[in-house]
Amino acid sequence: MNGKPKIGVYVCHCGTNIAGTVNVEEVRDFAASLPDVVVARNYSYMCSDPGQALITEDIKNYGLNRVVVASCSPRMHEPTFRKTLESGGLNPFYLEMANIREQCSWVHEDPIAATEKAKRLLEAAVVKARNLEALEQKEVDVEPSCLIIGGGIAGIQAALDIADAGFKVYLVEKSPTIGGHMAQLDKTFPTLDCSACILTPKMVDVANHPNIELMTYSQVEEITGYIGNFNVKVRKKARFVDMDKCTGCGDCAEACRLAGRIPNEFDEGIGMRGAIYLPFPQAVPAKYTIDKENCLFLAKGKCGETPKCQEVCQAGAINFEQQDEIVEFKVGTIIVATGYDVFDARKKPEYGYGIYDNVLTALEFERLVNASGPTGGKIVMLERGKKKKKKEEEAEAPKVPKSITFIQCVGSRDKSVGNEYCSRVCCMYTAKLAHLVKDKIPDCEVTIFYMDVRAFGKGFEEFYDRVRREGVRYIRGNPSEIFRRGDKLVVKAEDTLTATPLEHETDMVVLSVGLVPRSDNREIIDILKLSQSSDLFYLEAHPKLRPVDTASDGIFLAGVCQGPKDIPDAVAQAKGAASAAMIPMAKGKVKVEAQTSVVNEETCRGCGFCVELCPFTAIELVEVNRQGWPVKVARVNEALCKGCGACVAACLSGSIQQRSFKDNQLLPQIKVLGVK
Amino acid sequence: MVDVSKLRETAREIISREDVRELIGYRAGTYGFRARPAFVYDPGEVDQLIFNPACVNNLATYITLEEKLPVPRGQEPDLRKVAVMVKGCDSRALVQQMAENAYERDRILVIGIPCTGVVDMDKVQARFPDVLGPGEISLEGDKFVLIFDGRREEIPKEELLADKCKRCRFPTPLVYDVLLDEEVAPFATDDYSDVEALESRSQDEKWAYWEEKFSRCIRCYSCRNVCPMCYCNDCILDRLRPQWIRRSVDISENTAFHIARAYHLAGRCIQCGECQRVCPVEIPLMELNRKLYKDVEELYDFEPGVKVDAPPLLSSYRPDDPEDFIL
Amino acid sequence: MAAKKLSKEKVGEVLQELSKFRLITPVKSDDVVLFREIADPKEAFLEYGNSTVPPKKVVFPQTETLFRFTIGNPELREKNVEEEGTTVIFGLRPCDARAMSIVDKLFSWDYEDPYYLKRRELTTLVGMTCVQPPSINCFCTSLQGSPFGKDGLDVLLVDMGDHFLFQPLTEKGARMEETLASYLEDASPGDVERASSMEEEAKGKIVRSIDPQGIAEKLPSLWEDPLWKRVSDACLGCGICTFLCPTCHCFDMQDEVERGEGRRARMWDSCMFCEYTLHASGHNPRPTRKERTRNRISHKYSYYPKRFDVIACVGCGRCISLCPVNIDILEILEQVVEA
Amino acid sequence: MAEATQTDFQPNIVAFLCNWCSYAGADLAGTSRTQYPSNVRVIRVMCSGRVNPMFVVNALQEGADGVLVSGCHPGDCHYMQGNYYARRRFKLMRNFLEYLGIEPERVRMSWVSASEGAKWKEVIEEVVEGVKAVGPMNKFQRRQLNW
Amino acid sequence: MKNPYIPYEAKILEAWYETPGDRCIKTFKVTFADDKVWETWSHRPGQCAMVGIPGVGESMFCISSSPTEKGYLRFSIMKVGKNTTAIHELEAGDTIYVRGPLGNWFPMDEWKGKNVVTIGGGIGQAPLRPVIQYIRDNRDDYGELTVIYGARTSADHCFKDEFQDMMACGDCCCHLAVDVEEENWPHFVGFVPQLLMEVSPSPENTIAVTCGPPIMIKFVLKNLEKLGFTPDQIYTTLENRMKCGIGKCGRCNVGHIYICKDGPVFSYEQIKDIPEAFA
Ligand SMILES: Cc1cc2nc3c(=O)[nH]c(=O)nc-3n(C[C@H](O)[C@H](O)[C@H](O)COP(=O)(O)OP(=O)(O)OC[C@H]3O[C@@H](n4cnc5c(N)ncnc54)[C@H](O)[C@@H]3O)c2cc1C
Ligand SMILES: Cc1cc2nc3c(=O)[nH]c(=O)nc-3n(C[C@H](O)[C@H](O)[C@H](O)COP(=O)(O)OP(=O)(O)OC[C@H]3O[C@@H](n4cnc5c(N)ncnc54)[C@H](O)[C@@H]3O)c2cc1C
Ligand code: SF4
Ligand code: SF4
Ligand code: SF4
Ligand code: SF4
Ligand code: SF4
Ligand code: SF4
Repeated sequence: MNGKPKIGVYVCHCGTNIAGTVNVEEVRDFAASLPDVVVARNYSYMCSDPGQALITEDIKNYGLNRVVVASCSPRMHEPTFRKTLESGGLNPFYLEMANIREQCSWVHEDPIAATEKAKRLLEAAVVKARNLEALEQKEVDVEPSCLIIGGGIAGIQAALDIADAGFKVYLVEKSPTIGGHMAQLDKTFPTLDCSACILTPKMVDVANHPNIELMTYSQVEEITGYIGNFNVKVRKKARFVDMDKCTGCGDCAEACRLAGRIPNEFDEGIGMRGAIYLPFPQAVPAKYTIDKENCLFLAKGKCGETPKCQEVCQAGAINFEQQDEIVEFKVGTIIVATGYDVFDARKKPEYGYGIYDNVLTALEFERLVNASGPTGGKIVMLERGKKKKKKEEEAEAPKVPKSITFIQCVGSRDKSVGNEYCSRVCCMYTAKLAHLVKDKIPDCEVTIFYMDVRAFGKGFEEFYDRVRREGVRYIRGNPSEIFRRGDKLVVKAEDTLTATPLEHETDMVVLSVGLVPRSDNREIIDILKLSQSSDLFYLEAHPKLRPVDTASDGIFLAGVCQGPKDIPDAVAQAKGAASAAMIPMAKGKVKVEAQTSVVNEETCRGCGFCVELCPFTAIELVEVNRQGWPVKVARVNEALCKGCGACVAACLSGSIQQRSFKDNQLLPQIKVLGVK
Repeated sequence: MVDVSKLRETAREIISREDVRELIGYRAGTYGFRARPAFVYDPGEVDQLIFNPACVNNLATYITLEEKLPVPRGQEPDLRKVAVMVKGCDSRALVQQMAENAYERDRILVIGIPCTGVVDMDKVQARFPDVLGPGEISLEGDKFVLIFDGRREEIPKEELLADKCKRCRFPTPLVYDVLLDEEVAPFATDDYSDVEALESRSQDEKWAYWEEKFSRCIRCYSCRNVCPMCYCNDCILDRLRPQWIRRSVDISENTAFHIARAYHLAGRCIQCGECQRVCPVEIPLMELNRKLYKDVEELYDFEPGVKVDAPPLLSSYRPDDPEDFIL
Repeated sequence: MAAKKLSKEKVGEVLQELSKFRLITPVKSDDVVLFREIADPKEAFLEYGNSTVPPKKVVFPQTETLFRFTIGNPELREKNVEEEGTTVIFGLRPCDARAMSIVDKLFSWDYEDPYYLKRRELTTLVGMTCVQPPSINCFCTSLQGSPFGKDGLDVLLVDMGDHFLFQPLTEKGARMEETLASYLEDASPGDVERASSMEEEAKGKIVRSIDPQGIAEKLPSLWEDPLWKRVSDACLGCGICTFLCPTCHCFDMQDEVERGEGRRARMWDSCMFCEYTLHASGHNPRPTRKERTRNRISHKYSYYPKRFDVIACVGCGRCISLCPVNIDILEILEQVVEA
Repeated sequence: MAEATQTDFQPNIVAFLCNWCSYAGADLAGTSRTQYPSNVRVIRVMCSGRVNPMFVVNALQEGADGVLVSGCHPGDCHYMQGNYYARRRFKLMRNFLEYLGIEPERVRMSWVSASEGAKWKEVIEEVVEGVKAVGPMNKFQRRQLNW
Repeated sequence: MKNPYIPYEAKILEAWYETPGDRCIKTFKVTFADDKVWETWSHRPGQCAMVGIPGVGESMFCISSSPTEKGYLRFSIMKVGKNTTAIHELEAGDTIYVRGPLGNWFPMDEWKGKNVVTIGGGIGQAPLRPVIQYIRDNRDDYGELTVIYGARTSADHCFKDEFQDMMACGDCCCHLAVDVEEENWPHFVGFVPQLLMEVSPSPENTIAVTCGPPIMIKFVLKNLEKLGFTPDQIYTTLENRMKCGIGKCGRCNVGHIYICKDGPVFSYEQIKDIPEAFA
């Protein structure tokens, strides 16, 4: 701006909130005495319409080019007064505020001290205002497409919503199929819908949706860019099966020399598969995948004379030459829906998981009760070690447990394993599983050890009641140990309601394991520079007001990756994330932070200290021509910069400056405030 | 000891190369026992080159000190390599400069000199103030041998050895293209006893100590100019808008200047000792640098100038960095 | 004015007497000798070679206020040098005194510099001869100077071993003699003679030299000579050689404001600094150390004598001894002569 | 230093607060009407990472008796890492100033979150007490005397 | 004698922008706060003054008004750095400080009876303006006056109105140029040295005065020589960083010449052999 700073100062009374303690007239007179202040006023409520009108009038009448408002916290009304400036025809960044309410009149009783402090704060605002600069709120175009990472229910729902709204979706799933954990469940609490019945149609929709490009068995490798313009690199891992040719008939899987010999991840290792497999019958896409770690041909180079699968595949879909494929595309927004892992029960050795065959995790039990699971939904006692069961020997019928005991809160609300939080689903899924047991083996004795039952959701309490009425026994107590006595398992605990120690004999123990962040979380953190909350789930931008946003614009969270939740919550959040992601896409443009950093390329020495440190990778070193010499200098990508200013303090030569917080704007403040 | 004929031969080969623009080494000084930087542009000039314990200057400075004249339109800048002779300590400056992207490795050609220690020229001068020279210094075993005016004097090594050498842990260059001699094993360690002694004094004593030193500073900025890490093309000390440090010379500005300079070298100073050596009013600048060096090492396990790909100290962090001082 | 005798034992008392003025003597700060105002005669350190920082800083302080002002008030308040009071510099070396007489010409040429000249007027210089050259790099004798030189001094104290020969040289010197009359004795005639033979002896101890004849005329013709790059390659562009030179007098002017009270001050500057000639446009007429070194030498040995008839160098040798990279003005001058 | 001056002495403390945590925390102290000493004057920055350690030196030179930098707790930085950088910078600066004879009580840093209005009060009280204990800063303030 | 470091307090009577942009030029018309100063004040075309603001600093500018313009001084100042930015913030009614007049001047008396050609570029017109004005105000004392001026674009032209006036009034010959083609520009397109050749003034009894960016000066000097001007017929002004303006602070020297004292006005004859003058 050319010409002289003309500052208008507005001291707000805030009723008596400020004026009750601070002598506002004195502050106003003081303001009027400061250099470059052309008008200083006080008023009962600056933020009111008439208050704002004072400012816009003065801008017109006095030709103000800077405005200082001494009132409440800028966190409160900075946006308000920015708009005021704008409506007065002034760049909104010519505003500076002095916080004389929250940080002055409300915290100091002594009117003299408070008035003195108000003056200093005001003076500091005025000297900063002198050097403020007009900033341009820039806009960037938004690519109308969205990347969704993770194809669990959250990812699926978000994908469908966005695709339905007409935007392109790239859904990247790490495993061979979408569906995530929900696909592993049998029924879902509290309504007892069959999980597959409600999920599989959605999975099919995803596969068939013209706007969705599904990439399973794929991983995001690199993402650069910024909201509206992310460049994504995805690795499609080789499946060694030609997706176009495979008809999903399954002949190969039956023929595989390893059929039934590899624990199926999807079945949590309870069921078995071959080296070529489909995780479960309803998998989407219904295409087989060769697991190259186990496949004899791929791992050892030899599988009989010729690989069996290749021999039997009539479609000729098997292709051992297949390579990973890298695809690149551009998206405007990103939704992360990578879900969770269940707590590793081995971390609580006292419960004997991994030692006793019939100590199961709830997820394993979900597979056991699941009609499409390895036992066809029959709840039977497990013999885990004996994997090489021959088909003929199946005659011997597996035993059915007569009593099943659930232990809740395994790995949740437990400081000793570092998880202080509640996993939110275990109480309910335990009740659900207890119900299923009762449903399938009515005379089975079902006992649940619990700390408290948290049945807070819609229909939860009713469901919990129903299960109790079905004869499920709830014992309040946290078991200390599980050991074997004969062919029984003994749960040692104390009934804390009656304060009696007890040893409870049972056939089978199901551990209601909690939800924990995925063990491979870091991959995505590194790629997207996401932050984690203290529970190590991905951190939302604000716990209440921006629960689906991340600190990075254009990147959103959905599902359990952000924190434990059940399916309805995951879906709700997915829909929220979808709509949040669609806003910039629908607008086609997005405003980027204006108070970004900017490099003086004349003085930058190209040391890259700022580059190294920027949490948002907003700075890069570029080569420029300085008087004929090629030199490296830093350059800020304004769309990426969030305006933290950390780079500014790192730059020795002061070559990078943050707009609105430049050294020449802060140093005068220090000067004023340093004075006694 | 470096064989001078080999040194010159190597230099001749290097400066004869098409892709080498200049070679920076040492030559005899104009009086006393001094040596000084030599700039060689063609093979005919190599015979002036020497190396001996009087070769104190850290020549790495000159790589970043170069003032680039505007290249006339239509002409190409001369981007040929610069060859530079470095001792162990000096080589760390190259490493640190490269860690800070000051230039690419292939822009320099490094002639490494495994170093057995250099003299503190002030101590030599104090003993032999009247020698016009040329005098020669060499190291024989644990004695410096000084030859001048037809005389020969032997002085025990530690009496003339530069302080920095008494603590040097990297006598052999960490980066080089040619090494002029056998590697030298580290012959010293650093216990920071000097820093600790000062640390343990009372606040007022410390301040009195530094006030006396800082009050002498004439703000010639030689300490900055000689520093191989101080290569900002627009140093904040010279900047007017904003003016971080005023040009006026008084205890306030002098102190602020000394804090700024030393702090700017936190995690960057490689302990070559040049700043203290050049200071005409003998301000113990290394005591400032060494305090920071020590803290950086103790708190962050960080040592500048040893790894080219090390992230800058103050542009990195560990979640568990010490925070005992935080309320 | 007749010479007197000042016995060395009496120096303490003399300093005591002089401390009614602003008394400045060499002092030792750690191992560095510099000139400071002293309160106690014991602080004086007279057994020194030469000071690191020349006494020019007394008459031409490194930072000095020109005038003061209050922000918002148009009045400018001129600094009154008179307030500093009568000053005595006791024990400076002849070369440094001579340097002041050289710099006087600059500050009184055309416009008179009121600050410098006033301070000069208020200052009495009591010099001390160099029996031993303070440094191997002294070459005052090449430039019309002498270890016993009188130029610029008001009083010369000739070091006779156990006593000084007190030689008042100017009116101020005579006044000094009056002030100190009670400590002075009559000098023996032999002393005066002995002094002149001592001078010859002292001159003989100076080992470095240059013949300045013709250099002033030759320098401009060597403008494009490759020698400038050669001699300046190693230069760091620091200000040591100029800040510590007793004849260097360049200054910068900057305004400073503290709590609404401001001053315009001047502070030493150096032609060896790259910003020295930098234009606001970014253009720099002396873009590299080559041009700056050429200017430093030319200024001292050609431009200054052209205008003021005297070389702006007294041969104190500081720039040689203190240059961190051994850039040696004598060597440069030799190359100029040879070129 | 005379005892009397120490008790009368009202130190002047310049504080740099990050917008998202500490400034919000200080606001919360206000909303909850928490009373605390008025000696602290706040400069708002977006992140504690913005605070140049030289600001401390500047503030002390200008006349501040103490400086406080406050940011989000580790892991809570709105910009993820800014407070970690600040922590390193100020640790070094504080140690360094102490080495020069500047009492460490004058250079403080705190983590105050948006919900810690009460902690903000405690921090202020502690900082003010600490600075009172070491007395007015008189080591390298810009002195007009020299002019 | 007055302390040469203490400036006079002055008031800005009027201030307006000559050109737009980052490096805009603003003209200030100032008068001394104390009328008595006018009694002792006299300056001549080409002389300069230090203009400044206490608390910021001062810088050298040529007085761009002719002594024939009474009651005020004019300065045309380009915004390039610390002082000039601060000065640009000032407006009519504000206080500013002026120290001068400093330096030497164009020998207007010697030039009496001669033709004068001024060749200026950009802000370089500032020292030429008093020459032109002086001649126009003493029109009968001089021969033909030819004004050649150019800048990058027409918007970058200083003193636009005055050129229009000159073109209309006919007491001189005014030639304007812009570097690159632009719409509705009726005058020359190209660089000033080219325009000079286009105009091709005769060296006969003529003085050429040139001022502008170094590169322009270089070519103008060449072209003037081509046109037959001898070095003593050519005048220019030199500019270097300076602080005191009175030959003490040292930095403005080119060779043994102090620009602030011996200049800024030089005949080409005086400086053609001083290599540093054109550095
Ligand atoms: C035993 C048990 C029973 C439960 N029962 C119920 C119930 O009855 N009712 C109910 O409402 N909730 C229940 N839940 C909770 C329910 O499982 C979750 O709420 C739901 O599955 C969350 O879905 P999601 O999409 O967030 O995560 P997930 O289902 O975990 O899906 C995440 C998907 O992302 C993929 N992925 C992960 N990382 C990457 C990557 N880097 N790149 C690409 N893809 C990646 C994974 O492969 C996976 O497909 C139960 C949970 C458990 C443990
Ligand atoms: C004889 C003479 C006449 C001039 N006439 C005019 C004129 O009429 N109009 C105009 O716009 N400019 C003129 N200039 C140039 C003007 O002096 C500089 O542009 C101005 O000093 C820049 O000051 P700054 O503080 O804005 O720049 P900064 O870069 O912040 O300068 C810092 C300091 O450097 C000095 N400085 C920097 N560049 C120059 C320079 N080119 N010349 C002199 N000192 C400099 C000043 O002392 C200034 O205080 C003239 C210069 C000289 C020597
Ligand atoms: S830290 Fe500063 S100097 Fe270094 S690259 Fe970044 S902007 Fe440039
Ligand atoms: S202000 Fe923060 S986000 Fe912006 S470039 Fe600097 S470090 Fe990165
Ligand atoms: S070299 Fe010494 S005197 Fe010069 S600026 Fe550095 S510390 Fe000060
Ligand atoms: S002191 Fe700092 S800004 Fe100056 S050159 Fe050194 S590192 Fe750069
Ligand atoms: S002292 Fe030496 S290095 Fe420093 S500027 Fe002078 S000549 Fe150059
Ligand atoms: S130029 Fe060197 S020798 Fe001459 S007076 Fe200056 S410092 Fe002394």
